[in-house]
Amino acid sequence: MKFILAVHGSPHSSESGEHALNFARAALAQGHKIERIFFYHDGVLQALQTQVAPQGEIDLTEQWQALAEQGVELAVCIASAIKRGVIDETEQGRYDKQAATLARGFELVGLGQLIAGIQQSDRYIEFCC
Amino acid sequence: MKFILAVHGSPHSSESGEHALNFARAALAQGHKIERIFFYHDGVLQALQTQVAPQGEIDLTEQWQALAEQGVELAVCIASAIKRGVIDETEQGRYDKQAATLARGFELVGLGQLIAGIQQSDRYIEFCC
Amino acid sequence: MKKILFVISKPPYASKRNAELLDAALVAAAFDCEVSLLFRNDGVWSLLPEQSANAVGQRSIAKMMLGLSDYDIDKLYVCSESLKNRGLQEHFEVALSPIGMTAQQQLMASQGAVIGAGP
Amino acid sequence: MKKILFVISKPPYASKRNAELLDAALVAAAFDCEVSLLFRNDGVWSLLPEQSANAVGQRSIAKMMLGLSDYDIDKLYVCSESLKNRGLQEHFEVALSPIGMTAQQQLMASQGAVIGAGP
Amino acid sequence: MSLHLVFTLAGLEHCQKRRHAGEPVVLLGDGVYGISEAIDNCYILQPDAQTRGVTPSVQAPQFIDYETFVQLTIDHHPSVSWTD
Amino acid sequence: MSLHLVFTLAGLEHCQKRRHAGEPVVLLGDGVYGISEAIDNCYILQPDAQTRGVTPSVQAPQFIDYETFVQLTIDHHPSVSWTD
Repeated sequence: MKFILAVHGSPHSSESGEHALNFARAALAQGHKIERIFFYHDGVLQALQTQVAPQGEIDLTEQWQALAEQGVELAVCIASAIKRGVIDETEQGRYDKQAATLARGFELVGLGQLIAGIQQSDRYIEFCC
Repeated sequence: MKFILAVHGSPHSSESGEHALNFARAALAQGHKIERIFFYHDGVLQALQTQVAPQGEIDLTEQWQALAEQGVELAVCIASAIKRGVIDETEQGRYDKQAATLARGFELVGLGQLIAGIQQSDRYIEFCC
Repeated sequence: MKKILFVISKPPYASKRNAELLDAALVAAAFDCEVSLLFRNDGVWSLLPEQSANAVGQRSIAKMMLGLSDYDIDKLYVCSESLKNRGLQEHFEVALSPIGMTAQQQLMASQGAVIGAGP
Repeated sequence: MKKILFVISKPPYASKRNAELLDAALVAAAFDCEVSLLFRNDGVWSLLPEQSANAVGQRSIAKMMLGLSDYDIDKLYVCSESLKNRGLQEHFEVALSPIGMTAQQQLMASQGAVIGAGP
Repeated sequence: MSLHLVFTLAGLEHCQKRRHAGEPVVLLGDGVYGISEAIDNCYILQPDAQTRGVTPSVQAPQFIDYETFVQLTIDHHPSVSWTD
Repeated sequence: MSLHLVFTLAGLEHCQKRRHAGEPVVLLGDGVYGISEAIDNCYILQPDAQTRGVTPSVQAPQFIDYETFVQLTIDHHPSVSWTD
């Protein structure tokens, strides 16, 4: 079965990242396909490269990247992302910012990728807080 | 009278930035002193340099910087900030990240600056959402 | 044709959430989905007349609503109880159908996806 | 000596908030403030025994609480009504005083600063 | 005497339970939707009400600007913030 | 038949008002504190309950792992998420 997951919460004031990661792993282990994980609203902050995991805590960014290496697409809503400061090199150039901040493994995409992902999937699961 | 203000909310899922800015301006206009503005919890995201203000909206980062130029100290809790990806050049070097993301006008400080600020002020006002 | 319901259940302005959800609804319509919108709980505050853009110039939700018909989004619902609890009237600048709890259950159950977690 | 009250009124773990507030309380004690802590509403869930660190290894609030006495933070209060509403008992691993609404009003009104906006 | 800053409707409910009668309340942000609840000694931040299309009712609380807001925090102490 | 994912206690209250009797509910995150409310057809995510020190009561709902959680989303459709 094909899933699209949505992550709506930020990494440090919600558990939506942990929930989506664990759900995705369990689904993959059962032989299902994760069509896409879509980061929306404050969820885009999951993709901020400069986060430093507190000592003793698991580094969520590394966990996302491990999932990406398994072929899962980590799609970050570009409209939500740029206002919140998550930008790739193209946006950095366009808005003349001092650095790109999108972590490796994630990519900025339009909202169309949320809708197309829902159209191509059997199930849409939203993780919010 | 001396004020210390606290900002606890993120720029795009709370109004705590706008509230604190307007409060600070009104207090200054009345001849009061803003001892410090302390950014805590998700409030530290106010200091993320790479944010791009949506078209037609006021750029909050510029507003903060204008306040800093009037001599108001914008103090960002370092413990809250580095986990959320708001880092200066020192922290960038320490944690081997690809860029510093702290906007001009803000500085990373310890929690002691919150407490010392409260001790030195007559009023503590907290803006949360 | 995929059926997608967008739920607006929080007040506008304090967060950019509602405006971002409406953006997604417009895109869904452009992708030929069958789009419905449901306003419930504090989301019904989005329907107050006389809203102005806020201090930072954030778009008025009420204005965005007026543009929905351009995208053929006409399945607009509002929870009757949520209006009543807040002393709000059932007439708006856009054509919304007030519906009860059972109709809301059926609306949700008939969707391909329900977007907009909230109260 | 400045009196500072920290209010813990949300549940632990979903957000890092409670842990960050306790960090500030420790610093306030180190700065010779008169520190009080009040647990109320869903903040009282922080007091459940048998909490484990969560999946990402976030510190257990219950464990942090045990360290408060090392900093001479002993003015620990909990809202009686909030416990009762949730069916929780009034005995904990740390010494907390259950107090009613009037005592909470007086506690707040006597402070130099109240930190931790919430319910 | 505490000053209560109320940022949301849920915050208003919790504040009302723990507020000493007579302590003033400022409604701001989404707290302004609480305008219709009859609260004594209540102020409402005008710019936030205007953004939301919240207009004065018959027994309206007093609309204030930031200048008055600042004065309230001087006259009453400490400020206590209430939210969800 | 919808599947309800409940992330907070306030979310649980709102979900219960709008849920069709018999539609299953998964409590996760801070939703697990709702364990003591007698809800029919209710599942609770075990790792989140364990983190919080939430232990089974007498009339406990069924504790599940992520594998079962995935299966529930396959068996019931659509998933509806509830929060504050």
